[in-house]
Parts: sequence; C-alpha cells; structure tokens
Amino acid sequence: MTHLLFHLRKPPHGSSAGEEAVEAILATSVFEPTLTVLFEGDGVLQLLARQQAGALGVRDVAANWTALPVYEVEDLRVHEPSLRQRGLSPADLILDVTLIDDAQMTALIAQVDQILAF
Amino acid sequence: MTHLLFHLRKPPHGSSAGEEAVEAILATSVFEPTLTVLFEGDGVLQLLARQQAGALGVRDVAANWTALPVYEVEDLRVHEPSLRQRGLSPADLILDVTLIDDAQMTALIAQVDQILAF
Amino acid sequence: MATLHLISKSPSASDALAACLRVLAEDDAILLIEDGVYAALAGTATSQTLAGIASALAADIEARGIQERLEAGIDRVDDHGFVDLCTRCDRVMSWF
Amino acid sequence: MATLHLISKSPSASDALAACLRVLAEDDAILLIEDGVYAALAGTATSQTLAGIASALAADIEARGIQERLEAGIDRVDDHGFVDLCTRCDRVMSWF
Amino acid sequence: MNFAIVVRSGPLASEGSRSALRFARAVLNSGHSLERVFFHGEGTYNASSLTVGPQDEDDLTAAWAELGRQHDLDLVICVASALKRGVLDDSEAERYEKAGGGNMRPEFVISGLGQLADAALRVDRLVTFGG
Amino acid sequence: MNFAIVVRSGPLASEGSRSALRFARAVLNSGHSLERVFFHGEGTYNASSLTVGPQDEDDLTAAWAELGRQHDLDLVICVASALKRGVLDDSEAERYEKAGGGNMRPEFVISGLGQLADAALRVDRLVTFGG
Repeated sequence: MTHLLFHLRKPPHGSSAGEEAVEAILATSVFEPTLTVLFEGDGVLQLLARQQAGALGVRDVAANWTALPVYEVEDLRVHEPSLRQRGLSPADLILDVTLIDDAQMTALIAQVDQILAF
Repeated sequence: MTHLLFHLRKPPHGSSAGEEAVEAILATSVFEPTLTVLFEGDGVLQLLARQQAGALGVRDVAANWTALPVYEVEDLRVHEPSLRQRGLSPADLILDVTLIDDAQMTALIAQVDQILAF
Repeated sequence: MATLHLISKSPSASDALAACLRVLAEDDAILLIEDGVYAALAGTATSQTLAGIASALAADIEARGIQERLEAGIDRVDDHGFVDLCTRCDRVMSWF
Repeated sequence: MATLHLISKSPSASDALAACLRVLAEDDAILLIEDGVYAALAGTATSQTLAGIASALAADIEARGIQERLEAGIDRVDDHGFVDLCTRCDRVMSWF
Repeated sequence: MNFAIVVRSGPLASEGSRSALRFARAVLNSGHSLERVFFHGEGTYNASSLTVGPQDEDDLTAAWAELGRQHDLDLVICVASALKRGVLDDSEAERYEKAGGGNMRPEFVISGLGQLADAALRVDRLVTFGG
Repeated sequence: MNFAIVVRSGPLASEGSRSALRFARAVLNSGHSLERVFFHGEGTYNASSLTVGPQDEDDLTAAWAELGRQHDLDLVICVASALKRGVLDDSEAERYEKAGGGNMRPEFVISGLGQLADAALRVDRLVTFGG
C-alpha cells in the first residue's frame, strides 16, 4: 500500500500552510493510504495547546488538527529536537503524538513513497 | 529636508522585492528628498556582478540597480559584515558603494526620517 | 532619536532578529509581531537576549498559545500600545 | 532507498538546509535550487559541509552571478539533470 | 500624528495584511490620522473583488474595503504591481482588452509609486507590514 | 516515469512557480509523463487570466497556459484555495454572484483536493515547488 508522508515545517497563523495541510490530509485519508504526518521545525508549533485564534479573528488552527484522529489519521510524529529547541515538551501539545529523534526521522523518510511538503 | 532610507534585505530573483525597491526609489527620487539606499543581509546579493538573468528568462535585476546613479541616486551603502559573511568583497559588486559597519549602520538609522523596508 | 524595530518572522524563517540586534541603539525598542513572537519563547537561544529590550504583541501571543511560555522581561503590548510605541519613537523600521 | 532533498531558500531565510542535514541518509542527495544556491557560496559557514553531498541548479547559479564563486565539490546540474536525479532517487523531499 | 501604512503581502500568504488592518484600526481609534494605505507588490492582491471568504474567517479584502468606507481612507494599489498580478480596475481592464471588466473593489484606487513617495515624505510615521 | 508537480507559490511572490515551469518542460522533454500539475494555496494565483506582463519578462500565467495547451496538461487549481484568493471560473463566479464572470484561464480546471491525493497515490514522483 502506498505510504504518504505529510511534512509540516511552518508555524500556524503566519501563513495558510497549516490549514492547507489539514485539508489535504483529510481529503487524502478518504483513499485510505498509509498516511503519516510529521511535524518538524516550526511545524511543531501547529500543535501547541491554548491557541486563542479569536484574538486574530481567524479559524482555530490547532482545533483543526484535532479532527485528524476523528478521521482515523492517527500516525502523528513530532520531531523531538525541534520541540526541545523551542523550549517545549509533549505536555504542551494538543494531541497525542509519537516523538521521534533524528535517526528515526531519517528512517521514516526512507520508508515512504511520496512526501507532501507544507 | 526629509531623509528617506530604503532598506534592502532580500536577495534578487527569489522574490520581486528588488524590482519593487528599484521602482520605488526612482519614483521617490523625482521629489528630490535626501535618499539613502542600504543593502544588508541577503540584500547585498542584489548588487553581485555577472548575474545572467537570461538563464531564468527574467529581467536583469542587477542592471536595474545601475540606473540609480543615472537618476542621481548615489548614496548607496553596503553593510560590510553581510558581504563578508557571504564570502564576498566590494570587488564583486556592480556599483560603487560605501561600506559601513554595524556602528555606522546604527548611526545611519538614527539619522533618517522614514524607512522603507523591502 | 529612538527607533522602533518590528520583527515579524520566526527566528527559524529569517535572520531578521539577529541582524536587528547587531545594530540596535541603546534607546531603541523592539516589538515582536506575527511569527516574530516565537522569539519570546522562554528557554530558547534568542529569548534571554530580548529580556528588557523587546515587547511582543498580545493578539499574536494569544493566537499562538504562548501566553504562559513567555520569557520573563518581555512585555505584552496591545494594538493601542503598538500605536503608542510608534508615536514615542522617532521612526519605525520593519525587518523581514 | 535514497531521497533527493530540494532546498530552495537562502540560509538566511530558512533553517531548511540545517534541518535537512540533520536527517540526511548516507545515500541521499541534496539539490540547491532558487535562493538555496546561495548556500554554495565558497568560504561560507554552510558551503564546506555541502562539498561532495550537494549539487546546485545551473540556471539559478547563473542568474545570481555566483558561477565563479561556488565551493569546490558542489556540482552544477542543468534542468534535465534535475529530472534525472529525481528518477535515480526513490522520492523527492522539498524543504522550505 | 499622521500615519501611512505600506502593505507588502497578500491576504493569505503571510499575516502582514491582517496585522496592518488591526494596526490601521488602532491608529484610527487612537485619534490619529491615517493618510494613506499603500498596497505594494503582493499587497495588491488585497484589492480583489472576487474573493469568496469562508464564513468562519473574515475576508481581509472585504475588511479593508469596509474600513476604507467607514473612514473614507485613501487605499492605493500600485499599478505596476497590480497589472502583473491581474488586479485591474475597469479602465485598466478595458485598456488591456480583458472582457468582463476589472476585479478591483471600488473602495481602492490604482495609482503609481509617486503615491508611496508622497506619503513617505508627508507623514510623521510610515509603517510597513508583510515583507 | 510518471511525474506530478505541486505548485505552492504565486507567479511573483517566490521563484517556485518559475522553477516548476522549467521542471515541467524538462520532464516532458526527457520523455517522461507529467500526469498533473496541482496548484495549491498561493499557487492558485498562477491561473489568473487578468495578468498583464511586462514585455521583457515572461508572464508565468501565460507560460503555464501555453505549456498546458501544447501538451494537453492537466492543470488543476484547488477550489478551496482559489475561492479565498479570488480566482474563479465562470461557473463559480456565477454561483457567488460576481458580475463579469470568472478570471481563470481556460487551460486550467478548478477542482478539489482529491485531485492532489489521487496524483500522490498514482505517480512515481511527486515534486513540490514554492513553499
């Protein structure tokens, strides 16, 4: 079965990349591929809890991500060094994720068929 | 007399910032203000000689900058640490410029009335 | 003759903040806006340098969920405070 | 199972290259395109790390006037070479 | 105090346009004068009349137009930037033989970079968003 | 080999669209198949029919349309992204009551994200430009 990797490395709000990624992931999940979502670099900031989007009059991006498990998109991986570099820990995130280190990220990349970059 | 500073910190080609800056500078020079153009960070790459824009089918951005002295825009300053950080020297540039260091850039900023950022 | 410096990019997406800090004058102010507020995350490389120098825009902090993770010494400023900062300084310099 | 990594941003405008280098596999390739080619400027912090690992897109190098300032060991690749690299690797990963 | 704002990003690419809009409101609410908002480069996309906003987000093009109407603002889009991006008023659309007319909201005007220079030279504070 | 291209930047904001166009030509010239070009987010601006290019630069919107015609390419713009940015075909323009019709070049089609998923699952190589 085709294994797709969605790679997020943009923070929320600063651009529409996060929303576009969520929409693309949900649309792709309908085809039932093997699907992994990887949050790396500033992308880990997408999952920060307590984002109060009302402050900017925009949609709650973090809440968008919580739709993923509902659609059975459950293989969510967070690059732990990116999290640590930003002074954050898994307890700060809105979803249950799998933490991966550099070597595990290298192995993940080598294992997928296509990568969608956001 | 009003002193305007145009601050360039984007490289050529990757975005339209350089062209927009040149156009804005020439349009502003008509009003004959005191006018300084500052190239800093990746902005110093705007002035690199031997840019062969034909390779991308785009306008020659470096050549655009050579119009500045023709319109008597002659106060061009390049942040020397930015140049050095990129392995470059003044001999690599297409125009005669004044090199400035950090302290001189600080003094320049404090002296102008408005700053236009590109 | 103070300058207000606006930083709107994350430290991962621009060298703007680092470049600004090189040329900051003693009486200058820095305001972190948009993705620039991530530079204020406590315990990061940049944030300690900013304590006492920079403030950060409240709406952008809250939207990003970092209101309780700010480095001590980085003040929050609302939109009217932003305008006030502009009037108290002599010019505004935007860094991208 | 090699991956072709595309880097399209200047090192000053993104941590993409640094992040990519952290997770590069032994048989992977890096292609610098667009503003990413500035990472190949000889004598800079990044360029020596890239020698023997990365190549750079010819049109982007020439457009930027850095054809004679490339670090030794960073090959030039034309547009067809880019396509060939894609076919020789198993997947393409774009970093912004 | 007199302000001018320069907007250099589109309504969705970066947050610059949204920040500029909030700043414009704060300037006006603080009793200052907002002499001009100049939309340059990607910023010209903010004038599009064809945007269809999702209901749970405000559409920034509509929000700028609304603010412009309320305060009779001078919202100027740069003609050189706008033509390349396909944002045209009706007369430009006619000149370039685009059937169906322009796609610029009527609260904006299309003009040259002289309007940016003029603002920079006249106002007390020029603030740029979205590079 | 089968390729698909994703374009995530507009014609002027970053160089992504220009790189993607050159890559598309090279794929076709190398005898490979280009199954689809999917324009997502800011990339949807590439489909505008209202752009007026300066004579000394190629207009990327026109260049994509030309390449699409020559090779009968499947140039798809994402409907969700396009609506927010004001890039509409005639039927969307009618649905949202925009007088004067749409502003999408006829060589493009407007469709959903299923087209991106379908491409990602079918092709040998998916390459993304312009983030």
